Amino acid sequence: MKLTAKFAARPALEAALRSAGCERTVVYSAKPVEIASGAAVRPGRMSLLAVAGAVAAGTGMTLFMLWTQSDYPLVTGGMPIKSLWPIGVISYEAAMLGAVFGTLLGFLLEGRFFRNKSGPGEAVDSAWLFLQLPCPGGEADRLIEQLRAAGAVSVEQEPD
Amino acid sequence: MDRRNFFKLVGTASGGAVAGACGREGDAIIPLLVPEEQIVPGVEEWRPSVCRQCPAGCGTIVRVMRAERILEIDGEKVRKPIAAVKKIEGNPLDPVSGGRICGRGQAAVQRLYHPDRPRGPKIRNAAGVLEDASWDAALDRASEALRAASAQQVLYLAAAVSGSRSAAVSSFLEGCGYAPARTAGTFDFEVERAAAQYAFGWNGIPLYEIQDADFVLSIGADFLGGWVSPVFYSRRFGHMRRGRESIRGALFHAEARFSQTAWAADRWLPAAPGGEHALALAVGALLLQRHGKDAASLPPALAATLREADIAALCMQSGVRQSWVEEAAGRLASAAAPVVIGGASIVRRNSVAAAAVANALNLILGNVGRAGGVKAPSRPLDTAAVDTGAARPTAVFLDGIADAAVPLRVRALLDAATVIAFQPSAHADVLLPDHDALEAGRVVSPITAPGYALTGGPSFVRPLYDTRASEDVLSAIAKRLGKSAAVPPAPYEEIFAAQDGFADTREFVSYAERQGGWWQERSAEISAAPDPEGPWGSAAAPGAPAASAYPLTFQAFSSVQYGDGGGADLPWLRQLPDPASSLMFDLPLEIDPDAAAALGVRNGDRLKVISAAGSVEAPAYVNPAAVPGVVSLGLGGTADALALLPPESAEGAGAQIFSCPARVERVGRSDRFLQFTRIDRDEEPARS
Amino acid sequence: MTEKKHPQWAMAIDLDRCTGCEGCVVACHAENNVPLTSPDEAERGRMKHWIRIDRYYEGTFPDIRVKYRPVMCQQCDDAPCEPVCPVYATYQNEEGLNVQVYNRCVGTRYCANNCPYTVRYFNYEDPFWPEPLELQHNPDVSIRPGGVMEKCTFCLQRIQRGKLESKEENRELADGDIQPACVQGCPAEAMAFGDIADPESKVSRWAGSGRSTQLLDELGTKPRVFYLEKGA
Amino acid sequence: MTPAAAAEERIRQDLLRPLSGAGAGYCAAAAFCALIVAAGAVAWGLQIDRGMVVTGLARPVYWGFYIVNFVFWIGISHAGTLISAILRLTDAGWRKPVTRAAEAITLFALMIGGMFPLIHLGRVWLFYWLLPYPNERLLWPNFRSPLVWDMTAILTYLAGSFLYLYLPLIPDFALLAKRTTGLRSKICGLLSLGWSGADYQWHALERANKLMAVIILAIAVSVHSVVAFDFSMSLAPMWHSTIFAPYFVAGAIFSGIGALVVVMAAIRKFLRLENYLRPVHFDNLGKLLLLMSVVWLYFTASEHLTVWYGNNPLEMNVFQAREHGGFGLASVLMVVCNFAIPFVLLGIRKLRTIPTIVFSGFSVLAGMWLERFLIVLPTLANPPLRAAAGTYLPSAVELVITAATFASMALLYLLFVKAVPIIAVWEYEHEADG
Repeated sequence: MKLTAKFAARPALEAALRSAGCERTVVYSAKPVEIASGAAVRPGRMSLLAVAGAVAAGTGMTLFMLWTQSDYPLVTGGMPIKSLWPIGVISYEAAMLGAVFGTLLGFLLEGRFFRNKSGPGEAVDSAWLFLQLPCPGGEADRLIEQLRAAGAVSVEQEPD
Repeated sequence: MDRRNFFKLVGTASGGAVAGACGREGDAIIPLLVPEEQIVPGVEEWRPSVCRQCPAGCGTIVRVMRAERILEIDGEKVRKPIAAVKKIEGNPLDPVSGGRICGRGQAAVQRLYHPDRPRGPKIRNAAGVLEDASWDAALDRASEALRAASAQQVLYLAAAVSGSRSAAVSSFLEGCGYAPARTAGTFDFEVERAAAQYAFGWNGIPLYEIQDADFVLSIGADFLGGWVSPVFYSRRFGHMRRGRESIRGALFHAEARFSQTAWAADRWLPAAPGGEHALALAVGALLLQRHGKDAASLPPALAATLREADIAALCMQSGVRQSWVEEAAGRLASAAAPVVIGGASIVRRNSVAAAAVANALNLILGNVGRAGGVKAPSRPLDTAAVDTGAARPTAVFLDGIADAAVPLRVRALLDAATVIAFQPSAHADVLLPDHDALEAGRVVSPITAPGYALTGGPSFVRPLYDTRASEDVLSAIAKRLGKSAAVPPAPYEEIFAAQDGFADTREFVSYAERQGGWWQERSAEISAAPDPEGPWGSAAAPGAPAASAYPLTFQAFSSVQYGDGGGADLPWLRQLPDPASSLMFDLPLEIDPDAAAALGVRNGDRLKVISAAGSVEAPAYVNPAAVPGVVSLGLGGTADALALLPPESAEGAGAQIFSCPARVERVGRSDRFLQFTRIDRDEEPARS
Repeated sequence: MTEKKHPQWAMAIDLDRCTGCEGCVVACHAENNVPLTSPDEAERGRMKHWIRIDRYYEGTFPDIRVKYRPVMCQQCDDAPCEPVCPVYATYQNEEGLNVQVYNRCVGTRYCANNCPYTVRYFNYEDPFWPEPLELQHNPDVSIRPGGVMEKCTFCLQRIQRGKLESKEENRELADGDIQPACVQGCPAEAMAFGDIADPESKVSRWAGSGRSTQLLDELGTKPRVFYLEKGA
Repeated sequence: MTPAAAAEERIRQDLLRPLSGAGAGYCAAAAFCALIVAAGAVAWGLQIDRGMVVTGLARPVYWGFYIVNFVFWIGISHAGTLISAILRLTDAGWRKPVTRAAEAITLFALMIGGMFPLIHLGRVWLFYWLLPYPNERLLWPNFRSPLVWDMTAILTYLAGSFLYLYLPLIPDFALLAKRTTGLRSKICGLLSLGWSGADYQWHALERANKLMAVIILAIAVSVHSVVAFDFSMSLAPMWHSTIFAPYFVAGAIFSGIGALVVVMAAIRKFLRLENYLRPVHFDNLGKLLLLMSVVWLYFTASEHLTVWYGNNPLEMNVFQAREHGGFGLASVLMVVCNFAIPFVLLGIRKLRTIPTIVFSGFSVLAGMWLERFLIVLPTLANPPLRAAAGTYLPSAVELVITAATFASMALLYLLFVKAVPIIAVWEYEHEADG
């Protein structure tokens, strides 16, 4: 079971969060909502992924270029066969591309896309704020009461 | 000894002069009997030949390989394998070219494969257009014209080339009772020959041994560009400059144009047009008066002239700074092996006198017959210019003379007669196309061969088109005229008599064919016998300044690219930048910066040059090195340089003069002025 | 096992012998199937001369001189044109030649921009020879299609032929066996070609002369063409 | 409905209004642009068929209008990066209505600019030889070539800026999916990746945007540096210069802002978004433009001073050609357009109005195009050996293709404003909220 409460404004939502506790609640809204505490603060690994992507792509490209140069050893302009300076630019660009894809991956993971877990459909196109929280079987009534007390316009109950 | 080893042996013996490419001769020469279909692709054959782009007659070797010609037969495209000429190089065994070749010689192959080459005989129709005809019709037409003419009314105009072909021509002319062949009065070096006759008593063009000289003064002879034999003298020049240990020969060149020789010279003495005579006299006077040289070998008249000469006045008259003339004379006097070259690349009224005095300076220097001096001509040259005053021909043979090199007075003769031409010409009424020089087997004697004879091997590529050897054509004409005596000798072998060491003529000829010629140094030393009656007087004082109608001097010259103008249609030469102006596809009128400024002329403006004889339009090039007051135009450009020259000969020779008074008008801008480089000077820009 | 030493090709041009006659220019056209250029194209500046004569007037009349110099690909050891090519269409071979691989060229023209000598020429369109001029084509040299850069090769095809022939005949290449077309034709014998690694070769001797200079050597391209300056 | 909700609804309707329907003027403009683009395509086809002979390129000017346009458009592409990334990182609130317009410029300008190296190739059908794809003969591209750097940098930038544009579009796609019907709704739904407006998605988006801002900045600086390297890696006089990379980056940002003000003014006028793109936005961009104008002058002056003082003959040839030769007029115009006009119009507060800012934007665009022209051409036309000097005049084909790039920018933009809201709805609301 889970509950979905609809709020008109942020203060009411925040009050509801305070009373209901923040664990495993999700706020849905049509624009980013800055909530004083709680739901928003989630640890993220996106930057780590970006860095990892950069390192992997940068190193991989560098090694690849060095390999092609020794595999196809042609002298140009009197430069050494394995010349790091002129391939540095591409290593850099490859690292940046890795970071871009790392970020994209992080975004897709953290945003839990493609997981068929849609919230209240209304949320993306309305001024209302929605709070969804899990509801263990017996506590539904108490929670609904709390939410209404906090200022929810309506609370709906639905199965998982 | 097979051919390759022969080449190698001779090459080593002659001091490494052999080029690498010619050492690669295969033993098998493609016999003409081998059908062209059986030539192996990718295998090269080098066949000896002679360059016919100018009278110099450089010995060449020609690279022949298989190629495919696409022919349309009955509307179907057929690929036919043929033996094609790929490249022409100098023949290392040849004493003229020594394995070297100039740009015009290289381009000779484009004459063979020129898209506009006539592919068969042509006859001018009633509408005045040359149209294709059969050989029979063309020969009939030529014979008719000859039959209609009396023997005195037939003129044979030929370039100054000798060899088997001209022998055939002579025998034809003789057999038919016609007068001997004549030149058009251009590029047959009559001035030089007359001067050599006066100065040395020699018939022919003297040989200047500049390769062993340490100071060369050239007066009027652009010997590196458009003179007797550019490759021959370029080789000698190279050796003179840097071919010897510790001796670097120096060159001073006097001419009224900044020619190729002036480029290469250590000092150019920019003589006024016609000032070469005064210059030569001034140098002679300096040698006698200041350097105490002995005048004993000089003709007395000349010695007297030189002793009495007023040096300053002569220098003034020559147009050259006196200090430079003195420097030239001083260096001549002090050099161990000095030589003076006298010639007239640009023939002027007093050119014979100028060249004669210049040549005579060698007598003062005592270098006749010596290393680094002047040697007697290897062979006599006895062509003569047509006497346009007397001749009234109704039928003219035109043979080997470029249209651009036909002077006005000869054009008048051509216009009035039926012209039978062997090469394409605007004047032709009947065109009986000869084989290309590369297709015909002939013997050619080069104009300056230093005592050698040279043969061209038998033809090694089949005629591309419906052309006929002109020997055969003359013979056919003779038959039609019923003059069987005039049938020329068929095989060129007959020119040779068997030489010592050979079983018979055949063996000798095959030997000569293998190496591209047969050369024998003429050992007989001919001593100089100057003519006391020569033009040894002082230079005529310049007349009053020319009438103001023609304040400038116009001169025509033979350019490095187009030569006498005959090379002007070859693509490689057309796109070659002119050395002076960097102009491609045409030749400009060179004008000096002051005259240009006075007329408000920039590069590429169209100028009209007007002389008493006519006028032409040409694009202008403001040449920083043009002699003030002198405008020059090369032969073979779109502007017809000779159309400006009045029908006058140099004094003492039949040669057409190449210089006359003129004036210039600006008529607008040229549509295009295609310079390869538009930059004349390499100057560091100033900060501003 | 000793490694076979490759000859190091180089050229020397004695400007004191050179007369600026442009024989080399025509020789190069004849040898290398250099495309013809129409006047229309030439007007746009598309004339191709793998070797050209740069000429500058110096001074004023009457004390005027002209400085001229045949300029072709200098076959630089540290060639600026090579590293900028994205597809290795130009590189340095073991004989010191700056090789242009026509088939590989995609036509960025970067090499030509980066050549301080401006000796690279671009094919703006497929070349054309009016019939039957194409019969003269040298079968040893490929015809470059449009969109491809070309330049002087030191007559690579002659080097190849020379090497093959010496191998066939089981002999060492001798100095002077191989000559590019320009060198062979030069009427004033102003050009020398050979192995610069061989101190006895003509080109080595010429390059070692006190008059020897290199064009724009301050750029550090290490050209393989040596110019022997004029001088008394 | 609360008053606040009603206000939000009005904003949404305002911002989404341009997406539906197309007036006669719009259709005419789109058709006109499409026509020019088609002419450009025909011209390119002709060039592929006949060869580079249809261009005005000639020795020694082997690079002409195509490379000028290439550098110019890559420079324009820096609009998005600067406005969006720098302002996002510094959290400048006023950026919000302009970020998407700017990012779209980036993407489109890159697509257009990226075409030019291809258009410019002699044998474009072999362009893939620049890619390191595995092949039978194990031929690899030469990674030392700045052109391969270019390709990598541009592809990276293209990927990055596409993502950077796309990420903030996701919530708007979700919104659009709701508000539209039929196929359009389906497509928008797909493109929204199942966006639900959950707080973790908002946070992922926020984080990704911040990260991308950092990355895209790093890429953008490198991209225009690499474009500069195309020139500065060469030995050519006045190209071989260490100042080129930062000079190009600064110039790129400069021209990018110029492009942005012009595009914004057009959007504002034609989409009637006067309430959203307010004078303050233009004023701020105008100040930025002024700042960059001064930065540009600083770079230009230090480049020229160095060359002039050094007095290297090879460089002086080019310098003189730029200042006094055939390029002199272009040089003067360049300084007028890039400095004199913006400095006066934007530096004097009273003169800094929307029309003058937009005029300055146009002027900077023209000036920066001239700057690229003056970098590419005089150097090529004056090679070290003076005898090889030449000239260049663009051909009709080059002019048509150049015109087509401007038309394609307009066309892409016309299509873009019909496809998505040009002002990020959620970001704008966020701002209105805060």
